[in-house]
Amino acid sequence: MNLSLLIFIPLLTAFVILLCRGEKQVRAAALAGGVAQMLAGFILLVAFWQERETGNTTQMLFQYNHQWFSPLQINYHVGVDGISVAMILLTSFVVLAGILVSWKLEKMSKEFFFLLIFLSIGAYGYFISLDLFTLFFFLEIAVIPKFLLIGIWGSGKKQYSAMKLALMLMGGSAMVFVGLLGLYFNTNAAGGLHSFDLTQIAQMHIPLRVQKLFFPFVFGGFGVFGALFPFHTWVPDGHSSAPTAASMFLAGISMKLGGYGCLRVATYLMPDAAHAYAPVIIVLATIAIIYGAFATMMQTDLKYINAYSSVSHCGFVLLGIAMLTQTSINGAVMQMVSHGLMTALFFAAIGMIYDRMHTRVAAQLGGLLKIMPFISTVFVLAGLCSLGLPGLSGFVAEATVFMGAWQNPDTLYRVATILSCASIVVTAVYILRAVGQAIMGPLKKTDQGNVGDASWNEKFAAVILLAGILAIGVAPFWLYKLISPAAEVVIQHVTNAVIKN
Amino acid sequence: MNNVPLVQILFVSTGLFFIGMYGLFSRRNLITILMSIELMLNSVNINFVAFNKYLYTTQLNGVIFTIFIITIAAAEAAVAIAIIINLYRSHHSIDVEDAGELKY
Amino acid sequence: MTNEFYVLMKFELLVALIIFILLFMKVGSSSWSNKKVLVAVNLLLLVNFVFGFFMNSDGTLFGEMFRTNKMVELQKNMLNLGALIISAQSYSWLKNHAHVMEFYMLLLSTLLGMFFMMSAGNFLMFYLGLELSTIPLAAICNFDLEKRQSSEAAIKFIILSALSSALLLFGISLVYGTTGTLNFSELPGHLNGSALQLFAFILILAGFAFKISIVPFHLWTADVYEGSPVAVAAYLSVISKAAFLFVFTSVLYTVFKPIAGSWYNMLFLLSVLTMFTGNLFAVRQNNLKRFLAFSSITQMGFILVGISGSNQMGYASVVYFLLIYIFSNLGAFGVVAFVSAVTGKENMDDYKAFYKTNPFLASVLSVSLFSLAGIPPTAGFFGKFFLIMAGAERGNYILISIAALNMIISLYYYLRVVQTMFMEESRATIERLPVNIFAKLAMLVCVAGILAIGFVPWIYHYIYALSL
Amino acid sequence: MSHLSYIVWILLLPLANFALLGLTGRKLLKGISGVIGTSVLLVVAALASMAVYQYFFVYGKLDGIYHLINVLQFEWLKFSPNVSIGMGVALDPISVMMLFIVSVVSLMVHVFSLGYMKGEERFGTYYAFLSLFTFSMLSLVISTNIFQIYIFWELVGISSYLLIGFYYDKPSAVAASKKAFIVTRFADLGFLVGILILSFGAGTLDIHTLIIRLTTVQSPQLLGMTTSSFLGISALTWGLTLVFIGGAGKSAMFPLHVWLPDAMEGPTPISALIHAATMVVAGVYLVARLFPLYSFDVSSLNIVAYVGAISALLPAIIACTQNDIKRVLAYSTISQIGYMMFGLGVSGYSGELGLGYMASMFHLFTHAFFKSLLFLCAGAIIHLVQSNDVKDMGGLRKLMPITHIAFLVGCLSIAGIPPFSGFFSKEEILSAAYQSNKLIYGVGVFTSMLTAFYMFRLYFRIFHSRAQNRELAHGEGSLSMKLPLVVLAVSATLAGFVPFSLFVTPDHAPIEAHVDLIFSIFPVVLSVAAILFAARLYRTQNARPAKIATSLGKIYRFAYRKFYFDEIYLFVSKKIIFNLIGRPAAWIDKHIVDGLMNLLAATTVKISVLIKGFQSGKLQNYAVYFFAGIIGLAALFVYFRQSP
Repeated sequence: MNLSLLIFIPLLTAFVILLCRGEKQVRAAALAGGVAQMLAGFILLVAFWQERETGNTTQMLFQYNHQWFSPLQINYHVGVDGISVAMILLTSFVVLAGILVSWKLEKMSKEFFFLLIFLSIGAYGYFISLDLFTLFFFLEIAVIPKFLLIGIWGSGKKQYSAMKLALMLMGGSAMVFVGLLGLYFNTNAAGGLHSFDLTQIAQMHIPLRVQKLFFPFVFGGFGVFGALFPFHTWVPDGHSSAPTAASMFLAGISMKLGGYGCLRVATYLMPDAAHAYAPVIIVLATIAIIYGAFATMMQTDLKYINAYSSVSHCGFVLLGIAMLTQTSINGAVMQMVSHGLMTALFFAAIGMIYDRMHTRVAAQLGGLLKIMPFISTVFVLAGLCSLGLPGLSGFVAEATVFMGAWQNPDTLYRVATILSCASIVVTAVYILRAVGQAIMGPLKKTDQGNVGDASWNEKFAAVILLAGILAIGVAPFWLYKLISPAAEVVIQHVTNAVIKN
Repeated sequence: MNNVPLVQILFVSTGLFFIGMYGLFSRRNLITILMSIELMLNSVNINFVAFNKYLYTTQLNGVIFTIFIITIAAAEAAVAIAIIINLYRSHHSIDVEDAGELKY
Repeated sequence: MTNEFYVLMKFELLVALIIFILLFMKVGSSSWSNKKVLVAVNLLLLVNFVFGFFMNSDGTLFGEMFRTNKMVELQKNMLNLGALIISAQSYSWLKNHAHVMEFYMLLLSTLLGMFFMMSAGNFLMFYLGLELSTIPLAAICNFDLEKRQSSEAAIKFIILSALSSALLLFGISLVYGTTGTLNFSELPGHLNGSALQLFAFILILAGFAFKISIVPFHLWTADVYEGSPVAVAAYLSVISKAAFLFVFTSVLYTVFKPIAGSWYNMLFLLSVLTMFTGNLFAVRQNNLKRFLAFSSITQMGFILVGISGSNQMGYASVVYFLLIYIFSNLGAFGVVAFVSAVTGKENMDDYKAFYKTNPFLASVLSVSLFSLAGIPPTAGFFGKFFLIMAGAERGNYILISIAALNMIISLYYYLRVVQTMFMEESRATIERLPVNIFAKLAMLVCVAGILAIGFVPWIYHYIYALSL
Repeated sequence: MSHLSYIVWILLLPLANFALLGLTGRKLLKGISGVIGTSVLLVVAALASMAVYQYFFVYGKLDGIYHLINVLQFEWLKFSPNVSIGMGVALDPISVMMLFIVSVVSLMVHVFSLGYMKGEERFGTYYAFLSLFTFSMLSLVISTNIFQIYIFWELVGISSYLLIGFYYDKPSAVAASKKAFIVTRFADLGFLVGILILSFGAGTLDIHTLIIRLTTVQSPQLLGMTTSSFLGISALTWGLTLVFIGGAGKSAMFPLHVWLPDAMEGPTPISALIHAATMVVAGVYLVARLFPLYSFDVSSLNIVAYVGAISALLPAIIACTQNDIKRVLAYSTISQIGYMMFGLGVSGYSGELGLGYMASMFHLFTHAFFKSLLFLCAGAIIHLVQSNDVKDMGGLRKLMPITHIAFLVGCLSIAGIPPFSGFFSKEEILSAAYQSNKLIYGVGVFTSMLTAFYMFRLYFRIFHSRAQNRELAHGEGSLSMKLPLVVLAVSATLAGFVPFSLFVTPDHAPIEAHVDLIFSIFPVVLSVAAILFAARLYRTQNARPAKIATSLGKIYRFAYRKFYFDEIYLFVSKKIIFNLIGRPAAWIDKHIVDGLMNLLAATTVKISVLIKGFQSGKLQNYAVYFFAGIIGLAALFVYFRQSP
C-alpha cells in the first residue's frame, strides 16, 4: 500500500473543501474525506496483517524513500510498523468522529473543516515518517491549525488558550528541533554522511555524551506535546477552550504525537540516554499522574475535568515508555490508542451537552439522563473507560502499563508504579463525581428550549469511537499482536545498548 | 615633505574623524551635522592619500578612491539637503531634535 | 570582448536600459497616464526578470573590478523578482502619484547600484555600488512628500547611512593601509588578523550591519520603515537587505576567510543580540510597518546564525532563506501596502476582524506571517530549518538553542497579528476592499512561492551546487 | 471437556441478554424485557444445576478427589512471553457451587423484580443491568486467571454501582453508588498491587500454576517471594495481604464496610442479589480460591481471621441499634461475611483441619439463601409500606402471611436455630474456630447471640408490635413476588442438610463432618435466650427498649452512630484529601506551574517595555549607539583579543 495516500487523501479533501460552495457541499466533502481516510486506515491494517502473515518481518513495511533535499540527506521516507498503524487507525477514527460532531457548525464551516482536515495531514504524516526531518515537518504542521481552531471557534478565554497552546507546543517542537540537529550532526561521527533517517540512525552508535546531551531536548520537547509535567499547562486551557472537534483532536491525537515521538525518536534512537534518564522521567510522569488526578478532582468544568484527567492519563504513556520493558511500552502504546478514543468520546459527549445546556459546569447540570439518555450513556461510558473499567479500552492499557512497570524491581520504580496505580482510585472519585453531578441527580436546568437527544451525526460519531473502545476493551489481543513486535524492536535496541555499556 | 612621518598624518586624520563624529553627536542643526559627516569623509580621504603616498607608491588606488569619495559625498550632500528642505517644509525647522516623532 | 561585456553585464545593462527609457519619456514629457506607465514598467520588469534566466555565464571584466558568476546572477534575478513584485504591489499607491517615473528611476537606480555592488571585485566598486543603492533610496524614502513622517524617515536614513559609509570607508582605508590592495581576490593573502585589521574589519562589519539592520546598528530601521511609503519599506527590508546579505556572506566567506575565527564569535554575539532585540521590540508594536521592521531584524538574526555556519551549507541556506524571505516578507508587505494605500490604515487595531471582510487579503497576510514564523508547510519552515541547521554544524548548540527560543518569541507576535485578524471582534472593521489585478497577481505569486518552494527541492539543490 | 462446554452458555446468555436489553430495553422491548431476562435466567439456572450435577456426580471426581476442569481457556491479553491474562472457564467445587448460588439467587431476584419493579420507567435498563451483573459474577467465579477475577471483579463493581444508583434522581442514591464504588475501588487498588506482586514473584497469572509454584517448597518462585521482603515483611505476605484488602473491600470487611449500608439505596431485589448473596461474598470467594496460598502463609491468614472476627462483631452491635430495615440487614450481612472470613482464617489446609474452609463455604451457601430471602421479604414489606423505617411498620403479620413465614424462616436460620440451614454452617464455623483460636470462638458465639437478638428485634417490630392503621394501595404482592419467597424459604430450611463436606474442602478431598450436638448446645441456648429477650422487648410496644438505650448511654449512642466510621471517612476524604491534597494540587497547577509559564511571558513583555527607550527616535542617539556598538565590538574582540 502506498502510504502517501494517507497524506494525499486529506490533502485532496482539504483542497476540495476550499473549492466548495455552501455548507452542504463542505460537509459532504469533509464527510467523504473522513470516510475515505478511515477506509484507507483499514486497508492499511489489512494490508499490514497480510504482509506480516506472509512472513515479512521487516521492521517497517510499505517503505517509500524519496530524496527531498539530497545535499542535506533529507528524504521523504515513510513506512509503518505496528505502532504507527495503530496510531493511524486512531487518527482516522477521531477525525471522522470530529467531522461528524461538528456537522451542525454554522460559523465559517468551510474554514473549520479545512483546518480540521489539514490537521489530520500533520498527524498522518507524522505517524508514517521514518525521516526525522519529515517527522518534524509534520509535527509542526499539526500545531497552527489548532491555534486557529481554538481561537476562532473556541469558547471562554479562547485567545489566551490558543496562544498558550501554540507557544508551548512550538516551544516543545523547538526543543525537539535542537535535539534533532544535535543528533543529526553526530550521526556517523567517524566521517561519512550525516543522516536524518530513523532506521539508519538506529543502526549507528551515537556517542553516549551526545545522547545524554540531546535526549532531554528531544524527550522534553515531545514531552510538551505529551503533557509531561511541568509542561502540561497548555492542556487544561487548550482543551477547555477548544471547540468540540478540536478538543477531540487535541486530546485524542495531538497528545499522542508526543508519546509517539518520545518512544520512536527519543527512546529508540538514544537508548543509552533513555536508560540513564529513565528515573527522572518516571518521577515526572508519576507526578503528572498523581497530581494531575488530584488537580482534576478540584475542577468543576467538565472540559477541565477531562483535560486534567488527560494529563494524568498521558502520564501513563510516559511512565510506560520510561519503564523500558516490553510490556510497559506495549502498555504505553495501548494507552495512547485507548486514551485517544476515550478522551475524544468524552469531549464529544461534553460538546453535545454544552450545545444543549450552554454550560459545562457539572454542578449546574444534573439529571441529564432523563432528558438525553443517549448522550448521558455515552458520557458515562467514556467516564468508565477513563476510570479503567474492564471491557473498555482504558483498563487494558493501564493494566499493561502497570504490569510492565512492575517488572522493574528497583524500589523507585516500584514506588512509582504503586503511586500510579493509586491514581485509579482518584480517577474513580472525579469521574463518578462528574457523572453524579451532571448525569444523575435531579434535573436542574429545565428551562432549556430545544433540548433533544443526540442527532444522527452525533450518534454516529459516538458509535464510531465506542466501537474502537470496545474493540480494544473486549478483545485486546489483536492490538497486542499489532504493536508488540514493534515494541519489541525498541526494547531490544535499549537492552542491547545497555548490555554494551 | 617626506620628513613628516605617516603616523602624524594618520593622527591628524583620526583627529579629524573624531571631530566630525563629535559634531555629529552634538550639533543640532542638520546642516552642521551634514558638515560633520563631510569632515569624517575627508579624514578618510587623508588616510587613503597618505597610505598611497607613503606605503604603496607604485599604485594609484588610494588617490582614485579619494576622488570617488569626494564625488559621492557631493551627491550625498545634495540629496541630504534636498531632504532637509523637505523636512523644513513640513516641520518648519531643521533642528535634529524636531525630527524625532518616530520612536519606540 | 564586447560580446562578453554584454553578456556578463546583462543585468546591469537591462536595468540601465529601463532607467533610460523612463528618463527619455520623462524628458520627452510624454502624455502617458500613470496607469499606462505602470503597466509598461511592470511589463518591462517582467521582461527583465524573465530574461534573467537566460545567457548566464561566469567571468570578470575591467581587471577584476566586475565579476559575475551563476550564483551572483541567480541572486540578481531574485532581486529582479522582488522588485517586480514590489512594483506590482505598489500599483494602487502609485496610480495617483504625481511622480511615478521619478519613483521608478530612483528605485531602479538603487537596483542598479546593488547589482554593481554584488558583482564588485574591489572595494572601490563595492563602495560605488553601495552609494548608488543608498542615496536614491533616501530620496524615495521621502516620496510621500506631504507627509511629515516621510521626511523624518528620509533624514534619519540619509544621515545615518552617511555615517555608516564614513565608518565603512574608514575601515576600508585601514584595510588599504595594512594590505596595500583593495582587490577582493588579493586581500585574503594579505590579511593576518592583526589588531588594526580586526578593527578595520569591525568598521566594515558595522557598515554592513547597518544596511542589514543588525543590533546595535539597527536603530534606523523601524523609524524609516514606519515613515516611508510602504513600497519603499518593503524594498528596504527585502531587496536592499537581500543584496547586502549576499555581498556580506560572500565577502565574509572569501575575503575575510583568514580571520574567520574572530568574526565567528562576533556573529555569535551579534546574532544573539539581534534576535532578542528584534523580538522584544516587535512584541509591543502596533504599527504594522514598524512591526514588520522589527520582525525583519529578528529574521536577520536568524540569518546570522546561518552565516555563522561558514560553509557551503551556510551559504546555500542563506541564499535559499532569502529567496523565501522575499516571498514571505513581500507577501506581508504587499497586504499592508495595499491596505495602507487604499485606506491609510496601518495599525494592528484596524485589522481586527479583517478576515470577515477581506478573506483573501487576510489569508495572504497570514500565510506570509506563517512563513516568516517558519511554520510548515510554508517555505519559511524549510528556510529557517536549513539556516539553523547550517549554524548547528559548528556544534555551537547554545546559539542554536537561543535561536530556537527566539523562534518561539517571534511566533508569539506573528500569531498575534493572525489572532487580531481572525479572532477579534470590531466595530470599525476595514470594509471590503476590491483588489486590483496587479496587487492580486503579486500576492498570488508570493503565496505560490511560499507554498511551493519547499516542495520543489531542485531549487535548493541548484543553490547548493552554486554555493561552492 | 466437550461435554461440559455448555457452561460457556451460562456466561454468554446473560451477556447476550445484556446487549439486547441494553440496546433496546429503553423503548423497543421495554414491556417484555422482564420476561426475556427471567426466561434467560431460567435457562442459565437450569444449566448451572446441570453443571452441579455433572461436576459433582459425573465428571468431577477422580481418585476420590475433585479436580480442576478447564472447560475453556484462551489468551486474552499477553503481557510478556510467560505472563498473560487468560480467559477461561475452570470448574472446581467452589466455582461450581458459586455458579449454582449465583444463578439461582439471580433467577429468584429476576422473578421477584417482575412484580417489584413493575411500572418503573427504566424497567428494561434494570433488567439489562441485572444481566450484566449476573454475567460478570458468573464469569468471576469460574475464573482461571487471577487477572480474570480482577476484571470481573471490577465489572461486578460497576454493575453494583449502576444498580445502587438506579434511582438516579435521588441524590442519596447517587451518593451511595459513588461511595460504594470508590471504597471498593480503593480496596481494589490493594488487590491490583497484590496481583502485581504475586504475578511478578510467580511469573504467572494463572491461578492454578500460581498456587502450584508458590506452594511447592523447593520452587525458585517461592524462595524468591519469601526471601525478598519490604519493611521486614516477605513479598508473599505483602501480596496476599494486599489481595485480601481487595477482597475485604468487596466483602465490606472492617474497616472498609462503610459502603454497604449506604448501598441499600438501590432497589431492594438488588440488595438481595448483589449486596447480600453474591457480590459481597466475592471477597470470601477470592480468599477461598487462593486458600492454598493463604494457608501456606500464616501471617496473612491470621489477618484474614482477625479482620473477619472484628467484622463479625462490630456490625452486629451496630445492627442492634438501627431502625432502617435494610440497614439492619446490611449490617447483618457484614457480620455474616465476617463469619465466613474468620472461618477461612482459622482453617487449615488438609483433611480435618480444613473444616473451617468447608464451614465457611457452607455458610456462604446457606447465607446466600436465607439472606436473599430476608432481603426479598424486606422488599415485599417495603413495597407494601413504602418506607424503610421499622417505625412505620408493625403488625404486618396479618397483612402478609407468606412474607411473615418466610421472614421468620430467614430469622431462625440466621440466628442458628436448628434445624434451619444457618445452624449447620454456623456451628461448623464455630467448632473450627474453637479448635484453633478460642478468642475468635468467643467473638463468634457472642456475635451469634447478638445476631439472634437484632434479627428478632427486627422481626417483632415488623410483624408484631402495634398494628398500624394504614391505607394499603395493594395487597401482599403478585405471584411473582411470592413465589421466590417460598422457594427461598424452602431452600433456607433445607440447605443445611446438604452434606457439604463431601463436596467442598480445601484440598478437594471429601471429609466426614458431623455436627457435635453437645458442642452446639451452648451457642443455641444463647441464641434462644437472645430471641426471648428480643421478644420481651419488642413483641409489644413498650418503653423498655428506650430505657435500656438510655442506660447504655454513650455506648448506645456510639453504636447508633455506627462507631462514627462515616464521619471519619468523610473527614479524611473531604478535609484531608480534598483540602490538603486536591486543592493545593489545583492551586499549585494554576498559580505556580502555570504561573511560571505566564511569568515567562510577562517577563518578556516587561523587558520589552523596559528597553523601549533605546529606540528613542533621536537621530543622534542612534549615531551614538552605532558608535558604541563598534567600540564595544572592538573592545571585546580586539582589545581582549578573543582568539578563536
